[in-house]
Order: sequence, then C-alpha cells, then structure tokens
Amino acid sequence: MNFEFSEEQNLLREQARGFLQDNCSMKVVRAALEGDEPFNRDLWKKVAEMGWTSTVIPEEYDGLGLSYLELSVIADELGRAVAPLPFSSSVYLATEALMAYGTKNQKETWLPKLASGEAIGTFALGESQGQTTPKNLTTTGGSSVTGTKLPVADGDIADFAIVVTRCDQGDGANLCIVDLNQTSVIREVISTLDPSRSHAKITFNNADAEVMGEEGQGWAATQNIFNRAAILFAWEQTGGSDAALIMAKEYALGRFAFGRSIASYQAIKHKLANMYVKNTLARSNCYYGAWALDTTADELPIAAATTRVAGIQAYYFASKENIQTHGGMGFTWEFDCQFHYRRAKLLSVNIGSESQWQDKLITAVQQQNVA
Amino acid sequence: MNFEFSEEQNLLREQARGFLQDNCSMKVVRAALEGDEPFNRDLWKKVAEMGWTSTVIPEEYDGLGLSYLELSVIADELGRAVAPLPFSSSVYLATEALMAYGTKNQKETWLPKLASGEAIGTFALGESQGQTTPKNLTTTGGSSVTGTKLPVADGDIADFAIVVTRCDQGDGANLCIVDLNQTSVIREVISTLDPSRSHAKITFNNADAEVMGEEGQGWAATQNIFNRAAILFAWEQTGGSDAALIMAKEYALGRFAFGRSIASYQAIKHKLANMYVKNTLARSNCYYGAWALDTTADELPIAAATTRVAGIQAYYFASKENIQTHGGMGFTWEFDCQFHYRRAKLLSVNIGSESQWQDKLITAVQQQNVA
Amino acid sequence: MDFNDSAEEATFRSEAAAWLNANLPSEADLDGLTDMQKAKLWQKRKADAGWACIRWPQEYGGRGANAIEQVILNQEEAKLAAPNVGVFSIGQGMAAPTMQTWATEEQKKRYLPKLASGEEIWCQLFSEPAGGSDLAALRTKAEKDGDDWIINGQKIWTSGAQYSDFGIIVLRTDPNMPKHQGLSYFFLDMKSPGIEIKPIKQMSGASGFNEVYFTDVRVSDAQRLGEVGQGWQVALTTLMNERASIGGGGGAAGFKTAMDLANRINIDDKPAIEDKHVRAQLANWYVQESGLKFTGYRSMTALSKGEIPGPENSIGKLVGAPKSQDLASFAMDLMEQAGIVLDPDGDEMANLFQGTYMSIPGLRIAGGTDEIMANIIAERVLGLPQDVRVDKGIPFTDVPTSN
Amino acid sequence: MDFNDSAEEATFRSEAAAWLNANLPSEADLDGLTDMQKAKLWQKRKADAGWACIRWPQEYGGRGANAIEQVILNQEEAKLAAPNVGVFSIGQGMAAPTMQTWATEEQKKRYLPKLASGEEIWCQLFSEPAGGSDLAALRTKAEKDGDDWIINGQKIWTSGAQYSDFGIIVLRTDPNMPKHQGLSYFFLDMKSPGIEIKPIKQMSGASGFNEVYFTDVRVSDAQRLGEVGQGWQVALTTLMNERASIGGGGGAAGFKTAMDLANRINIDDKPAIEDKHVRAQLANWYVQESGLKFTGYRSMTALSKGEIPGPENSIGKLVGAPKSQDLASFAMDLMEQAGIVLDPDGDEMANLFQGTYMSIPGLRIAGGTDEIMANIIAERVLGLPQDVRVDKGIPFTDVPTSN
Repeated sequence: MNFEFSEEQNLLREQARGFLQDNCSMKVVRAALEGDEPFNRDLWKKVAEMGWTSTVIPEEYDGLGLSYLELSVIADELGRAVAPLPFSSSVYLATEALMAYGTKNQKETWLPKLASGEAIGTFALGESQGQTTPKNLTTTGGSSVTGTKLPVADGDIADFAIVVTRCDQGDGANLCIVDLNQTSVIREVISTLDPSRSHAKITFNNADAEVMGEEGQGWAATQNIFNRAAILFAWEQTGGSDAALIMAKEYALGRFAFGRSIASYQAIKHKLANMYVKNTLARSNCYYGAWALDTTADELPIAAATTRVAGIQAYYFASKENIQTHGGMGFTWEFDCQFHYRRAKLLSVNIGSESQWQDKLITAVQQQNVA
Repeated sequence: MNFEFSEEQNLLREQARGFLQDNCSMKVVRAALEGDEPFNRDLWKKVAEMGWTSTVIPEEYDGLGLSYLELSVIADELGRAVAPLPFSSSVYLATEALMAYGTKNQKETWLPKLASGEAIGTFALGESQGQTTPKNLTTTGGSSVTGTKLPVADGDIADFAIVVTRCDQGDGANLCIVDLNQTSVIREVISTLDPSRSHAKITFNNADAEVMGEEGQGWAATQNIFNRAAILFAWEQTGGSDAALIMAKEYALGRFAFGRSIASYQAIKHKLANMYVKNTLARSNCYYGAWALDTTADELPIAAATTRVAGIQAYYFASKENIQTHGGMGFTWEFDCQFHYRRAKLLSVNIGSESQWQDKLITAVQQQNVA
Repeated sequence: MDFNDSAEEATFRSEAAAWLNANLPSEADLDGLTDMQKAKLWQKRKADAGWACIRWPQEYGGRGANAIEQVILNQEEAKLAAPNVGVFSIGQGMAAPTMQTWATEEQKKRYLPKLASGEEIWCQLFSEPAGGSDLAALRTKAEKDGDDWIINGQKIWTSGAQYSDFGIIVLRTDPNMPKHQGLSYFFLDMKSPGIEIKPIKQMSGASGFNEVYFTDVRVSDAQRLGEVGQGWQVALTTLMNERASIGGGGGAAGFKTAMDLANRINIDDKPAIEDKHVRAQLANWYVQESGLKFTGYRSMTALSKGEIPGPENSIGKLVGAPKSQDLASFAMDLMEQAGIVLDPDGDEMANLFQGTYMSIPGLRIAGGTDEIMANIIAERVLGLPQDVRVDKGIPFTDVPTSN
Repeated sequence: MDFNDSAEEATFRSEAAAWLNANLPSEADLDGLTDMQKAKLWQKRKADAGWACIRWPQEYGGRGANAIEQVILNQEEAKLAAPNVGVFSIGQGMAAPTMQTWATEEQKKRYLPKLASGEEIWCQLFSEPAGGSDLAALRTKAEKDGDDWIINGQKIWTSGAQYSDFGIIVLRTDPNMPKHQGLSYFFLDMKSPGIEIKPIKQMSGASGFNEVYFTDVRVSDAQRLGEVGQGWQVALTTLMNERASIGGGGGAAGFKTAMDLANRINIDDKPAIEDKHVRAQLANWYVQESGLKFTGYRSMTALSKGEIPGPENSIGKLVGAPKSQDLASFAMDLMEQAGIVLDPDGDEMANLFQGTYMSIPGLRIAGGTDEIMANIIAERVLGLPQDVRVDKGIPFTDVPTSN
C-alpha cells in the first residue's frame, strides 16, 4: 500500500505553493477580478516557464513527460490560489483532447506551443442554457464550422478551440479543432459570475476546421475528455476548499464575541469540522482519481464522477460557509471570501453540473456491474 | 384572517391531551409494544365513547358531524401520544373511503359501527416490496376478491377492509369492501418495526365483496382517499414530532456534562432549534391541510402533498435526533425514545413514502398551473 | 379557520384600498422625479391624509390603528405600483419606537411627525467592526464636555447614512464598567461636523451600507435617551423592532422561478421538470415556502386577536435564506455552463438566480446570523440556557475582543 | 501511488497467508463447540505459533511486528471463514496497551500472554450513568482499607462483562479534588464478591452491553496502575486505543445493498434505479463511502511508512453512521409499506435495512457521539479552542452533574 504522493511530488507541491504565494497572492486574484485584463499574462508566462503547462505532454512534443500525479499536485495548488489563469481550459481540456484524439500533424502543430505556453487552447461545448446533448447541438461542422458557442471559458484569449459540433452520423457529434485567429470567427467577451476568468461568446461562420478523432465519434470523445478533466477540476476544487477552510479558521480564531474567540463556539467549531470532513472525503477521492488517471484504469469513469461530485460539494460548502464564518466582513467586496464563492460555481458548471455527474456515476457503476 | 383553531377546538385539544396523558401514557404504549395483545381494546373503547371515532361521520349515521378541524386536533394529540390504536386505518382511511364512495347500504351497514367503535375498518393496498400501481396489482376482484395483501395495517383486528384490486378497465383498479370475518379470508399476524400497531398478511380466496364507487375508478378513488388521509397522518406526525422535541428538551435540560447542562451547548441548542423549525413548518402546513380538508378546497392535492412531506421530514428528524440528544440511554429499550423512531417510519410508509409525495406535489402544482 | 377578514378588518381594508387607489401618485405626478423624491412625495401625501405610520398616536402623525390594520394597509399598498418608501423604514420602524418610549414629550412632538411624513430620514448607528453578533462590545466612545458629549470612533453597516438627517447611536461612555453597563444612547444630527460617511461595496457589487467615522463630533446631552449607563436598555427597545425590518429576503429567487426554469430547461432532452431529482428538490422548497407562508398567517391571526407574535418569527430568515441560496445554486446548475453568464440587458431569470446567489450570503448574516437566529430560538422559544458568558461582570477594558 | 505491497510487506503477507491457510480450524475441529469455545481454540492456536497480538513484544506473547503487518494479517484473516475472535478485542486492544505502559514487569508477564492467547478475557469499566460524554465525571468510589480498596457504585456500557475474567476500572478515590485529579486506575477480578452484572436491552432488541454494580468489592492496592490520583492519565492510554476498536459500522447497510434494492424495486413501473432522485441519493452515498475508503488507504500508507495516523480518522464514524441511517431509512421507503415488515426467516435485504435503521442510532453514540467527534476534529485536527470549561479546578463534589 503506497497511496500517497512521492517525495519528489511533495517537493513539487512545496515549490508550487511557494511560487503561487509569491506570484499569485489574493492581491493578484483581486487585480484580475477588478481589472480589465482578460487574464494575468505575466503569471501565465512564469507558470509556463516552470513547465506546468507541459507537465504531461510527451517529450517528443517538447513536454516534460511527467505523470498525472504531478499535474494533480499543480491543479491542487492552482485551486488553492484561485489562480486567474486559463489553465483548466488549455491544459485539462485542450491538451488532453489533442493528446487523445489529435492526428500526428495536429499534435505537432499545437502541443509544443501548448507546452511552452505560447498557445492557449480551450474547449467549446455549451450553446445555451441547460444541458448540451447531441440532439440539441446546433453548431455544425467538420472541415468547416458554423454556429455559436456560449460561454466559452477563456474563449477570448485562446488561440484555438476544440469545438463539439453536430454530426448526423455515429454518436451525433464531431470534435473539431478550430484556429480562433481567423476572420470567420467572431469573439465577444462576456461578463460572468467569476470575472477572474474570462469568457467569450464565439460565432463561427464557416470557419476552417479539422475533425479530431473519428467522424461521428465526437460525443464519446467529449465524455472521455471530460472524465479525465473532471479529476483535475476536482483537484482545483479540493485545493480551493482547503484554502477556504484555512481562511475561515484563521478568521474565527482572531475574531472575538462575548469575550472569547468565535472559534470556541460549537456552532463555528462544528461548521469548520464539517468543512474538514467534506474536504477530506474530496481529497481522498481525488487521490483515487489521480491514481485512475495515471494508470488509465478501467474504473476511470467511476473515479471521475466520484471525484467530481465530491469536489463540487466540498467547494460549494466551504466557500459559502467561509463567508458565513466571517460574518458581515465576509460579505464585503474588500474581503477575499468572494473569490472562492465565485470560483466554486464556475468550476461546478464548467464541465457539467453535480446532477449530471451523480447520474454518470450510477451509470458507470451499472456498467461496471455488467462487465 | 383567522388562521387558528377556535376556542371550542382548543378546549377539545386540552381534553384530548388530558385524557391521553391519563389513559395513554408511555407505559401504555410500552405495554402494547412488549405485550401480545394486538392493540389496546380498553383504550379503543374509551376513545370511541368519547366520540373520537365518530367525529366527522354525519349524524344520520350516528356520528357527531363535526368538522375536520376537530379531527385534526384529535390526530395531533394521538400522534403526540404514539397511541397504540387502529385509528388511522379505521378513521382516516376506511371511514373516509366509505363516506366518499360507499353506497347508502354500505354506509348504513358500517358507518354507525365505525362511529361507535364497534367495528374497525382498514385499507389494503400493498402486496409486496415497492410501489403499488395498477400495473403490478395482482389481487383481482369485484364481487369476489382473490389475492394476497401484505402488510395490512391493523388487518388482524379489523372487521372489514377496503381492498384495492386489479380491474381491466378504467384506471385499472377497483375499490372493494370485504368483510374480513368470512372463511375465504385468511389472516396471518406479521411482525413489523412498530409492534405497538398490529399488521397482517391477508389472503383472499374468492372472498365475498362489493365494489365501492364506480368500476374501474378505484385508482383515482385511492388517490383521493390518500390525499385526505395524508393530512390526518401529517397531524399525527407533527404531534409526534412535537412530543419528541419536548422529550429531547427535558432530557437535555436535566443532563449535565463538564459541569453544565448539555442544553447550554450550541450543538444541542441548534439541534433542538432545528427540530423546532421543522416542526413549526410542518405544523403550519398542517393548518393549511386542515383548512383544505375542511373546505374540500380545489388545492387539496397540493395541500395534502405539502403537509405530508413536511410531516414525514419533521418526524424522522425529531425522532432520530431525540435519541441522539439522549446519548446512550436514548438507545436503550428501557427509554421511550424508540416509540417515536419506530412510529415515524411506520407513518412515513403507510400511505406512500416521501419520494412519492414529493413527486405528487409537483404534479399537483403543474395541474394547478394548467387549470 | 379561514383566510377571511373579520367584519371590522374588511371595513378597514375597503377604506384603505379606496384611499390608496384614489390617491396613488399618477405617472404625471412622478414624472422626472428621483426615487427619493417619489418616496417623499408619496409618504407626505399619506401622512397628510392620516395614512402614514397608522399605528402611532394621532398627535405624532399616526391614527392609533392596531397591528392587523397595519398589515392590511401594507397588503393593499403592495397590490399597487406605489413608490418604494423603504428609505423611511429604519427611521419609522426602529428610531421612532425608541423615541416614543424614551424621548421627552417635546422631542416626540418635534421629531415624530416629520418621521411619519418622510420629511426627515433617520438611520441607525449601532454596529461596529469589532462587534458583529456581540453588538454590546462596541467601542465608539463619548466623553462628557460641558453640556455636550464628544464622539470618536467608527460605526459600520449603516443603511442610508448618506441621505439621513438624524441617527440613533449607542456609545461607550464608561469603558471601566462591565460591557452592558458602560453604554449610553443618543440621537444626533447626521450633518454634524466630524462625521464622514463611506459606502461599503458588497461582494455582489451593490452598496447598501456605509461605514461612518466620528472625529470629535459633538452631541448635546439633551439628545441623550435614557440615563447615562442605561444605553443597552434603550437599545433593546430598538432591537426588538429590528428583525421585522430585515424581512425574509423579498425579491430573491424562489420556488416559482425555479419551477419556471425547470419547465424551460432540458435534461436528457426532456423538460427538467420531468426529472425526479429536480422534482424532489422543488418539492422540498415548496414545502418550506408553504410552511413559512402559513406560519406568517398564524402570526397575522395572533396580531388580529391583539396578541404579539413571538420570537418564533426568527424562523423566516433562518429557513428562507439558506433555502434561497441552495435554490439559486441549483438553478444555476440547471442552466449548466450558461449559469454563470451575466447579461445585464438580457435574461431576467438568469440574472435573478445569479443575483440571489451573490446577495443571499448577506441575508444569512444581516440582522442576526443563522447561528444567532438558532440561539434565539433555542433560548427564547425553547427556554434553553445561554451559553457560558465569560464577559459578564468584568470591566469592558478587560474583555478580550477582536482587533 | 499504487495499491501494492512493498517487497517486505509482500513477503510478510504470503508468510501470514500460508500459516493462516494451513492452520485454519477445520469443520471437524469446531464441530459442537460454542462460539466462545471456537474463538478460544483459534486464538490459542494463533498464540502458540506466534500469530496472536503480533505487535506485542515476544516475551508477552507477540512477535514485535509493525502496524502495517498487523493490518496485513487482519486482511488475510478476513479472507477466510475463521472463528470470530471479537470477544478478545477489548482486552487486547485497550487493557493490554494500558498494562504494557503502567503495570509492573511481573504483572505484564502474568497477564499479557494469557490476554494474547485468549485464555483470559478482559473488559473495560469506565462509563457511568451520569457521565456520558463527560467520562471523567464518574462517581463510583474506592476507599482505602488497609492494603485494599473498597469499591461501591455502578458502571455501564460494559461489553462482555458477563464472560470476562478481569476488568480495567477507573474509580474516584478523592471526591474533594478537581474532577480529573481525584481518580485512580485499577484492574480487578470480575469474579470478585459484590459484583453484579445486568445486561442492557437496546432498542433494537439486542443486548451487547451490561450494567455492572459494585457493592463493597475489594481490590488489592497492588492492582493499582499508576499513582493514586493519576487515574485519568492512565485512562488516556486506554482511550487512545478505543476509537479504533469501535469501528465504522461493519455489516450495516451500504451503497451496494441500496443499489441492489433499487435494481429490484419498481417506481412508476420501472426499476427504481432509473429514477433520477434515487440515482442522486445513491451517488452521494457512493461518494461518501469511496471517500472513507480512500481516507483509510491513506492512513494505511502512513502506517506502512511507520507514521501514526491522526485523529482525522474520527471522520469514519462521523460520516458513516448518519449516512447508514439515512440510507437505511431511504431503502425502507423504497420498499414502501413492506419496508416495515420484519421477516426473520425471509428476505435478508429487508432485514438488513431494518436492522441498520434500528441499530445505527447506537453507533452514532458509542465511542463518542457525533457531536464529540466533531469536537475532536475541531480541536485536535484544526486546533480550535476548547469550549469554556466551568468544571476546571473546583472540587468534584461542587461540580453540577446529572441526577
């Protein structure tokens, strides 16, 4: 039994945490939230220089060829820092999609640039309110794409997007890779609940594109990509949940009411204990997810859904009860509690909501029982 | 606005509570739970003498012809006392069914006896584990009934049963009234989670029966009867929830840990406050239910489902957290906490579980919106 | 048991409705006015006709009506598109009852009618940064100087400070007395020199509250309410009226909006309302809202009988706020990725849920946190003992406090 | 990160498995024996070969193995249908570590090997009716009489008292000292005159615990562990080992059984497993069970590295018990009216859920209530302050207690 990160991985964690404390403090998050810049380019450049964007990209594409355990560690720390970076879009989604479904040529075109951080990729699925399915997809395309995607996380700053389009054969969808820097692509920045991450509405007018993977297998591919990404998203959520707990704890210890620290009242103690419990379950499930991702285990769909549901639930609870623990101050713009509360919701809808993943989890368990 | 019981109704409540304190103490409940008697005949006789069984039966059938508000008050108090009586089967279900769907002859045969307590009626729907629907009903019949019902609440002591049977026309079911004292009816006492109320497995072998209401309209009739009964069940649940809260509060006040009453710790205070909140919501919804029942309002299906869901949730919470508040002693046979915990589950499955009623509630709201 | 008015109530209702309908400001009346001007116009018109602050005695601007009549008037006014007079609610709802109990006859005659008519607006200056739930731990001090007191310190969470004419304030006049005994209560002119008002930006982006800084602000001893050292007792008069003013989160997303959303959003290519998980969630919220509604009806019945509804009304906020938070979060999830899109010109429903998600954390705190509300229920309704108090009977200066 | 043994662990595992398989009692060995006789036979066989209590030093009956080796041995034994040796767990898991720390060398040599071999069974006598979560508030007193102490009072929740040879007991030797300072710790012969044992019937109908009454029971001062007045310190040694022995509710209904039920029960004439509400509930329970399982793996990894897992293990019971309660309740609801039918000869699944529903309230209390577990996490894991303690430093006789 060695269900723990290695010494080298823990060292990486320490380095990452130190780097982010120095370079991605809450002030930096606040600047992204309040400022007009779509994202923190300086920070992105530094993060890329440290090799984080290239962690799991094979060496032949200029990556570091490390494992998903290293990437999990980085995701954990980025979540803790509420980093204002397009990391999830570019690394967990676009990079993963390319590695799994890209042709040699597509990989050669984009992976080295993704590794170096020179290019940013994203993933475009949603078109309107509600669940997207092959039946209600309206964006069409194969070698050219037409339609509108809304919202696309980091869509205004990305260089290319993996676009899910309608296809009249197979499972009903194609995955298309589209260069966003072409005139037939119109991007409009939109406001969202979490302004520390930019989002766009993207309209494709017969934009040049290439199909990734097999024609008519795009829906299955999307599910597979989301399963892998879900685990990395959950690491960010778990890191964020931990940070929210620590923030709540520190504040409670220093805040007095009726002559004693509010951290000595059971209402607060048990609230923080509940956070700890949910965070611990989420983290332990994340370990499982990391193992499944690292080994591409058969039970990856189960691990992904389990990890994601736990991550969503833990972060929602920790981020809202962190505000509550802060009392009135927690609710001010000036305090940092809002960052986690906003990010919790962003991460929880980004690749499908809690209910969807609860449903997927039971489906995966049913399939395992059949197999 | 006069959303309160009248003075006369409050007087009835006082009388009922006083009577039950004297005649249906926890010792009496315990005797029913531990003893071999299927129910407390003495108590039943007294209750009938006080007119409780005849509350809403019209005077022409020897009833008191009072309103459902009076019956609500009695249900509240019976629930509070965890009374070991077939009251819900005989009064909320069998009497209601007869009044709504009985022929003149059926009413003349049974209502006076129900009013006087001489006869006990019950309602037989379930046949096996899970939800009963017209499609999976196996008991058949009209003028004679064949099949097995399990469990039938108070089925061993009842004189007749309203039996839901399969029908190949209309909504798929008939309501049949069956005299249980005939040789073609075999009754077998069964053990359940709440031995303070008796239950039976009843096998009908071409038993003589009469259809109640229209042929092939038995399912709609069942829904209607359950809607009405749900409100009275909820009053019992709410009364029980209140009693569990009071029990927990009294114990907590007198129990000391670390030099002070455990009722001074926020963990206990907030637990009891939560009980109070759930109980208050349940009770206020019960008022709504009583009003709807009394006026046969169009919104009765909404009121019924709302009241029932609130009653189930409040009683489950209060009965389990009452045990928890008592600590180790709460978990002993010797203490009375178990009565509420057992009864809470019995009442919550007796006419359809929480999930069914949540679903019915939304259906009723949808139908109201259409109307 | 019915939902109908008594005969007297019905008479009053029709009288009130008639007046309101006849006197509601027309579009022409309001054309070009600011919200504040609209509010003042409407409030003055009501006051002039005796329909403002109707529970107050006639000599102070009211008509000596009872509680249920106030409720009926509010219900009838809510049916109309009348100007929003919320700016007066703190003054009328909290300052005025305090003045009625503690001010001199002369002061009541001077201030109450203008409070009723909306000609003067009042705010409340109690909370302080280090206080929070422990309101009496306030530090802003008043030192005697001749017939005046000199105020230094900071208040926080003051709604309407920027447009208020007067304020009620609790100050520490003796830091060497135990916490509750060293306080005194005043009212003061909000335009006094030395007062600085800074709006607080909330995490939702809105700014409903202020910080108010006091630097050598003078207030006359004649504006003290109650004795020196009796400030906490006076404050209790104010606070008894507070929770009613906070309300249960009106305008927040609720069952109906969530149900509407579930009708128009798809899950698995079918309306979300057909999804059993969605139905179960919706049902729970319906049951909670229904329970609160009918709890309110029971309170109104008590009012109607001349009884005073008790602290059980704390459940409104305690149940309603977390419910709205979870409901808004769930609704945003139903919208999936589009749940986070803010569209100021666009979809009202989306904005409603997002607005609720971002504003509800404040409602779980304002006017008593969830935790304080649970304490109130435990102590005042159920009669459970207070938690251990380590700050009782020792000088305020010796009580450990936040920074 | 993997689930595999290290090389040393793998070697140990195969050695352990080989011995267990070779020495597992055959059906013929066990034929006609009571459960107690089976347990004693198997324990003795393990002890004789050095496979009992393997973490203990060799001279006391063990083999000086490490913690992960103990886990591996347990895992291997759990794969076999070996006799249940649970009757020894309190003695070996709680009494023995206390004896190892506090007893004389002579006492250790006398008692530990027979604890390991199962020849002697021990119980624990700490809890008292008025104590509950406040264990140290115990009242059963011991008064010095020559070289003996005389015990009077009552203990409660003593598992196995009726078949135990010895017991460990904490007694109040000075009621005038503050609560924790007036205690002393002893071990005694459970067959001593004046001991009366009464089984406690639980609300589930089972009787796993006893009340133990002491009337002038004599125990020699030589059987005192630690100094007079040092009893609480000695008790902490015992209690540190308690929570591990309580476990996370094995045998209770869980996700798998609920999923099986949902597959065979219909809702709306379709398998319940297709109902989204059922799926969402099941998913939440799966996620919790998975989280607990992998939290356990992380603890085992810590053990494997020679580290000691911390109080974070309290979450097992805190999460697992309420989860099982809700799951059992939900499963009974799925069965609808038949959910309450008890059928001793019949449906195992129905009996499992009912059994869980009735027994789980005890698990939420035994070995630390939910509330105490949350305190432990708050204080020992998160480092939050203790609640205010009004019973510190005052004579025990002056501390308010339950009746």
